[in-house]
Amino acid sequence: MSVEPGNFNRTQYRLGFWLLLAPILLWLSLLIILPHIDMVLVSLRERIAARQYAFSFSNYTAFFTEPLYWNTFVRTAVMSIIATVLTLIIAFPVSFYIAKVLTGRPKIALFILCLIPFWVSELVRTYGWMILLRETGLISGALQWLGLVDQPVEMLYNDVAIMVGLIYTSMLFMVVPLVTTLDSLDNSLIEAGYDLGGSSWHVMRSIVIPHAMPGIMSGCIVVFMLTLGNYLTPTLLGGKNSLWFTEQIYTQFITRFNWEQGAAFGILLLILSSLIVWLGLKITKQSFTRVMS
Amino acid sequence: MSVEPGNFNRTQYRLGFWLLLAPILLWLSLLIILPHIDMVLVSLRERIAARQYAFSFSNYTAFFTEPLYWNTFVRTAVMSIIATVLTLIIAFPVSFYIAKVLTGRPKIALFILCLIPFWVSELVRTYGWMILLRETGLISGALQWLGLVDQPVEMLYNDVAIMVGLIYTSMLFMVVPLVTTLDSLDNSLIEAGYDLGGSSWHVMRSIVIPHAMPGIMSGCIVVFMLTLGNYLTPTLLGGKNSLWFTEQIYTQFITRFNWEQGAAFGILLLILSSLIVWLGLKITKQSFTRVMS
Amino acid sequence: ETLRLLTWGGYAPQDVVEQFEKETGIEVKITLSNNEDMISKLRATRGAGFDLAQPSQDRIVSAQADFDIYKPMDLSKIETAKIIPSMLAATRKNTEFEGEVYGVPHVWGTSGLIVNRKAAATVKDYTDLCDDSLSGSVSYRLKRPTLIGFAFALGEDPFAAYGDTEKYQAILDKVEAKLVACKSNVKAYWSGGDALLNLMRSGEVSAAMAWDAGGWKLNAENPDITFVAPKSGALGWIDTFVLPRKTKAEEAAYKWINFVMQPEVAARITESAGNFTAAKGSDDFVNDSLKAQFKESFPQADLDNINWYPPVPAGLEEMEGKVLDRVKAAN
Amino acid sequence: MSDQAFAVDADAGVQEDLACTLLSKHFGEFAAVDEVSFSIPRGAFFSILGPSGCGKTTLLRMLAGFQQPDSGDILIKGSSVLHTAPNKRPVNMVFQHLALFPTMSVAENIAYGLKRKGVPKREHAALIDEVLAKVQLPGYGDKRIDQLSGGQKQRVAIARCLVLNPAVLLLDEPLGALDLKLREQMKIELKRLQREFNTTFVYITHDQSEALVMSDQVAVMNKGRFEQVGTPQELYYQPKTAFVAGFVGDSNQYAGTVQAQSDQIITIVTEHGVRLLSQSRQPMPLGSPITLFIRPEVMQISTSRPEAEQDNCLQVTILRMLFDGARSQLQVETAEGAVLTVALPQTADFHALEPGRSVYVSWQAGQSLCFPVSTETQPESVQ
Amino acid sequence: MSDQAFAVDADAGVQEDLACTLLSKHFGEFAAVDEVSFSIPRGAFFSILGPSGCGKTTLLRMLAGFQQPDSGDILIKGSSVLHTAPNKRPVNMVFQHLALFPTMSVAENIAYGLKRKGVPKREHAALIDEVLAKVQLPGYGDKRIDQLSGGQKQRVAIARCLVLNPAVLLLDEPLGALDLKLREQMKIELKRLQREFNTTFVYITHDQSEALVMSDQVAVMNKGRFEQVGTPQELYYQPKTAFVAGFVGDSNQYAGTVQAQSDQIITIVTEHGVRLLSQSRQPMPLGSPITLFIRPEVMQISTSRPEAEQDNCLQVTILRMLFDGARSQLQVETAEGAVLTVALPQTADFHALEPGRSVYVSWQAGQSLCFPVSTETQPESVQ
Ligand SMILES: Nc1ncnc2c1ncn2[C@@H]1O[C@H](COP(=O)(O)OP(=O)(O)OP(=O)(O)O)[C@@H](O)[C@H]1O
Ligand SMILES: Nc1ncnc2c1ncn2[C@@H]1O[C@H](COP(=O)(O)OP(=O)(O)OP(=O)(O)O)[C@@H](O)[C@H]1O
Ligand SMILES: NCCCCNCCCN
Ligand SMILES: [Mg+2]
Ligand SMILES: [Mg+2]
Repeated sequence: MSVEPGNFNRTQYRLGFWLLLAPILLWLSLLIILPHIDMVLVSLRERIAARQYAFSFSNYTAFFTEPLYWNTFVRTAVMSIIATVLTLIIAFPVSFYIAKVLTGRPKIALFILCLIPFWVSELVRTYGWMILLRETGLISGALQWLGLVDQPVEMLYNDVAIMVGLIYTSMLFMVVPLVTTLDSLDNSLIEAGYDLGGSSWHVMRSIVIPHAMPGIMSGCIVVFMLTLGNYLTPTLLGGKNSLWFTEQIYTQFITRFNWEQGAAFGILLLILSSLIVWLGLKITKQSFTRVMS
Repeated sequence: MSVEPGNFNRTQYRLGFWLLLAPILLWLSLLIILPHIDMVLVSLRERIAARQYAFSFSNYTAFFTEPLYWNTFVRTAVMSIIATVLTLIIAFPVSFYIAKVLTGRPKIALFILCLIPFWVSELVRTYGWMILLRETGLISGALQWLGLVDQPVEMLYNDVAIMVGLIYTSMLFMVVPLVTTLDSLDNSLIEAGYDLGGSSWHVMRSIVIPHAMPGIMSGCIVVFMLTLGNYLTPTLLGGKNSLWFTEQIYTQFITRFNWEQGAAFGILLLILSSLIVWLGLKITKQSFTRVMS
Repeated sequence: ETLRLLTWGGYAPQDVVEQFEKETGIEVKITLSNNEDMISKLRATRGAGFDLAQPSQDRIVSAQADFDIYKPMDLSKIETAKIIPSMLAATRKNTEFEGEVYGVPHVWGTSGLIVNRKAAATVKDYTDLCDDSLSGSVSYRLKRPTLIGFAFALGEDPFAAYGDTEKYQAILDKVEAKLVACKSNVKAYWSGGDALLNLMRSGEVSAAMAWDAGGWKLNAENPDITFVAPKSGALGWIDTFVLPRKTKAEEAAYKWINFVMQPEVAARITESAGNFTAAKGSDDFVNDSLKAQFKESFPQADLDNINWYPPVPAGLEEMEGKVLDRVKAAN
Repeated sequence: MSDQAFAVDADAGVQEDLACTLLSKHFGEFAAVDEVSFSIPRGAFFSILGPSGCGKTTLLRMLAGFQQPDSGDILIKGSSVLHTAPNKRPVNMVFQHLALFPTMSVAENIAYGLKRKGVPKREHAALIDEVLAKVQLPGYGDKRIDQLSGGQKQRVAIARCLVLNPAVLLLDEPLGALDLKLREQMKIELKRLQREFNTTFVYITHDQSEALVMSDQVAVMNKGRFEQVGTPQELYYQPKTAFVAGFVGDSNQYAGTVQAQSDQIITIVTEHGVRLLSQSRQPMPLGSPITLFIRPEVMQISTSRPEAEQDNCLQVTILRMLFDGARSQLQVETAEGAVLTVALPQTADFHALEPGRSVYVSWQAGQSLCFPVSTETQPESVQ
Repeated sequence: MSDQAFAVDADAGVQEDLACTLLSKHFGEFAAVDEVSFSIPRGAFFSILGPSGCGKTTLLRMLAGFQQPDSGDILIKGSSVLHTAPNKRPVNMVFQHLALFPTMSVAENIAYGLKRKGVPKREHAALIDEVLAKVQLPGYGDKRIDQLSGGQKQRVAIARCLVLNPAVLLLDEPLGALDLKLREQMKIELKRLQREFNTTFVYITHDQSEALVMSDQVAVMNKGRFEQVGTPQELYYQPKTAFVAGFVGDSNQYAGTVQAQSDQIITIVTEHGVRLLSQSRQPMPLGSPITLFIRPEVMQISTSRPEAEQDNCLQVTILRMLFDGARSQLQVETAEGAVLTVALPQTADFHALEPGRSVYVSWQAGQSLCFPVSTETQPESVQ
């Protein structure tokens, strides 16, 4: 490391460090900016004959005029929002428990439990669920054995299966920022809340949640973006086409080989999802830099 | 929240909290344990005739006797290890810079730069690269225009493309734990290192890196597991030569509808990757709970 | 009421769906797929999740034997008079399992070669794709049709060896060696029909093993490119209608079958899919250029030379799978 | 008698705001609080003084309800609160780091408790203004917490509790985080507030000076037990155990053995071999090991042998001066090598004392104390 | 004269280990350190005393090399180190939170600097044992850092620096994190170590007692400038500015105006209207506003009007006693309402003083100090 001794924590950025970092930063940003410039260019042309292309917005207008695409996007966005909210609702008590109730080994154990989904490849996990959820799977069998249903039930290829998969995949991304912010909440603030007469509910609402707000928002943003951009889980568990917007993009690129349309969809996904995040921040009156820092 | 006032941070777990958490914990663990039990069961049978299966280890022996599968796994593991090491090498200076050199806005800005890959769905990002790197893409065109090459070059469908994609996707998972541990390193320890006569290199080696070890290890574990279990990036960027173990699993499940073999591969992936992580921890003398907490 | 249809691209064009929905009030939800994917999806649920599927006739019996995912067809509910009798009979024979019939024919066509005559005039048979001059500009699928096609081109008759596993394995080994050697010629193993067409259009690929319809489609855009029936014979296939075992809209499924077998509807499907259907008299409604292209690609000799897929015995696919894996992994 | 002692006397026995009986709390095998009993009369300033880790915070948290005792009872205004949740107990707590809610303004911090108590909203403003005036922060209601200085935060934290009129206010080392000069001011300020609100304060600290200056009664705590409870003067002048003698105020400590005993006076030989006289409260067997405590301020320095008869008089050599203004001390050494620290009187005569000079230090036997070694001190009985 | 002052006199002018000239450091517009000049003779214990935020740490970090001055020069043993990296400067620093490397044992911590300095490995063990013996931690080499108590850590941090034989040892409030009783011990211990190693110490603190007890020379710092540099006694008895008078030691402070001046003695009327006499170092115009400082220990309490002639004698009412053992004080109030804090002598006579009683306090004009108000004090010139 070419850290200049002693000046490492000063805002006088030193040459050596920049020389080292510049290529990394360039790489980080070029690999995201260049493809997107390229995608914008590709998305703005229309094939008029073999190997002949003209500038056109038709790929974008197709999105708005073809109800299928638009509906798929809305459906994806709504499902993602629901998944995000449900993940938050499930992750909050878990995170509170990890950050504020447990100490020592149990704390680590529960935290690792939340890491476990990462241990197994998303693909393998999803197949595991397919085995589990299918009609002849364990759950269906258990339900029959318990007498709750009298014939096998199919739990695959529907929205509930997608939702379970998405929430499961997202848990960690919600738990980590929540645990981090909750950890930084001084226990004595919570105790003071009780001490001054607040009930558990009041303490949660007026002390814990306001403090955890940056964590809640950053967790929600990350989960929302990941869910919206997920491909494997909705495709494999959902089964049917055109249920998820990324699948539309995949179809355009791979099955249709319509790169122009696919690129337009990719750009639209980026713009629309950023818009939704921005709206979410506006509504909850949070600022992006505060949330992300 | 049914938090019992005041006892929230004591190890006396209260009934209310458990009642709330139990289903979540159950859900978290059942959704990972049940499918795996099911997968083990499926993987241990062999089709002897139509609709007839017998208990057998043949799906596991196939992995070891068929060099193809074994080689694919080794290749995947080696590539993942290389990707992990490269990610660490790139992420460490970035994280050090974020945690120890920058303050205020630039710090947040650089951190967000590392978050950007999350903003765009992995699928869309990968297509962006495909547009960029293919024979008729921007880079090939630019190289021709600059006269560096005289015919289109294909930069897709090789190991370098896979590696770039994997490292890019993994950056964040390395940067976050590194920044967290480096942030917790008291600046005065670094200053003391210099003060007692250490050069930048000595300070890095004997103070910064030992302190960051848990972060380095947890970052490496997460990146390794994610890379090994990735499906989209190696498949799309690798093209005809991708050859990733998850693709084998996918093929067994979908193209071959050989669930027995696919399940065995899934279980083997889990066992072998855990083994590699365990070995890595042994070699670097780290303990898992310390790394993960 | 909805009909969940698991089918191939082009087999359920938007206008046909709209007309059906208008006439019957049944909503149609389409999932695009291919043979392996259809079977996998249905296997995962033991035949639930969809109401009507369209695998090829050769992939029905083995899947049914192994996974019990289909439901027998009630031919009495189908207006069989609308279907070309010879195809109905062939499908009937090939999809019969334990005395029940599982499939009715819908679309038929062949697999062969699509060649850019300017860049790859030499390509006459599957094995010609491995010619050194075509390095990096060839494409085919990494699926069983490729194995079968290469086997024929190598002078074997894989269909005859279906019953003899050892013989079949020997053929496969030969094919494997050829495909591994051929790998450097391959630009990409294609998986979706449109993907291949774009590779041909952009010139990145100049010869490929593919379905006839795609070749004709390209031919309309670029006369240099066309479908060629290989010397060793094109591979003939028939895609069928089958009922998934847990279909929830059986009546709607029969309605759809009868609907698409109407000659003028079938003709519209031919337009969109590029292949002819088993509907009697639909040819009259098909435009002339497609007929001309068909004639050009299939002089009578080639038509007689077509190798029609017999049903795949259970277990062969596993052998084939290993070969395909090894080809993929080879360097 | 000081006024504090007087105040206690006046109220004593009339009514108790807080009483504990045989309160214990274990963490595993370890007894953090061990059968502590005490009672605090209404309106008293009661301090618990003890070294770090002796169990002060644990005791206070049991009073507040944040920790459940293993055994014993807590009575507030005569009734047990053992099964009352912390948000229902008529006690409030000022936390060591104050625990002001950073997302709320000063007024909102104070209003928090009022809302929870169900005080009608229209009364809030008046109550908040009143309490802010009392803590001498009028008009500070709209300030953000991070705009306040350390001492101001301190006062807001107290106002936030006192506005609720608690029966007892618990304070956990509230001055610990302040810097030296401010701590001195706040000591006096806290005492003033307690008098003004006439609320019972239970104050914990490890700083003996805080406990002595502010309290009516001080309990000295050690290893989970109360060693002694008494007025500051009692603790300083009549410590009952060696621990109290050593912990409250500065002392020279010497290990020694009893050589002779006559009446209340015993003769001690220290480990260095210095022979000293001391009073003793209890009879001590000859030869038994003891610890002797002599406060620096009881020793008198003179350049010549003092004329008046002194029980103890040593000729010593000056080692060094520890100059600290009014609190300067001299370190001196006897011929035997025992080092003594002696307070330096504020008379100009002594400013010229140089290291190496020989001087005399002398004190009366009654001004030193001694305690037997290694006898486990018994816990205080219920006061 | 104390021994410290003596040590300074002996070495003064012979050689300086450290000197700064017109050293400044700005953060934006704000001058954290403002043209500070000083020089420290070899082997001296030099303290920099000032309130929080006055720029002490910034100054020390410039000496260590962690911050680059905007202007001015730093000379160590006569040569400028302005362009020497911190790892090459012959100074070492003891950090406020010690900054011991937690991943290394005590011996490894000490060996770190030796290795970097290129001392051959075989000599390490002997050097480590020697320095550990000097800081009275023999045999502690193999302990882990978290096995040490606060005071032991302190000593390891010092040993780690001193083993390198630095020209100057810098210490940034090293006792700040320790608790009260330990801090008292460590004060004496630090002074002993400095004498033993005979190394120049630059010690910064905001605790005047620490600075006074340990130092040969103290610089009082305020708002980036040195207000006064001198021996502890000079600062305590002859402060040159109002800030020094107020910051060093306790004082009663009163605002007032000059009513008359004769010779060195001026007559002051305080804001409460009390008429007092004080000495004054500088001539003060009649009517000009001044601040008067009277230390609690110079005032004498008597129950009857003192017989000896006193320049100032007030009849006052006792408000309350601030009992703190040897450091007890009385708060008294004059008829005009001015409150004074008076040290309570350690004689039994005064133990019975009760609030409300009327007593007399008296002191000589020469025992109080006064400074003109609002005249910006000039920074010390180079010493
Ligand atoms: N939750 C706990 N689990 C285990 N031991 C504990 C717990 N809380 C406190 N202790 C132990 O109980 C003892 C008393 O702790 P307590 O916090 O009451 O001390 P204290 O007197 O307040 O000390 P300090 O002055 O340092 O605040 C300590 O030894 C501490 O380690
Ligand atoms: N890096 C910096 N950027 C901006 N201002 C700074 C910086 N470092 C210090 N300051 C400011 O300079 C002033 C002096 O700071 P310094 O840390 O030297 O004070 P100090 O005397 O050590 O105080 P303390 O006793 O609290 O440690 C403070 O007002 C502080 O806010
Ligand atoms: N092996 C059978 C291939 C069946 C192909 N169906 C092709 C449909 C193309 N649109
Ligand atoms: Mg405590
Ligand atoms: Mg400082």
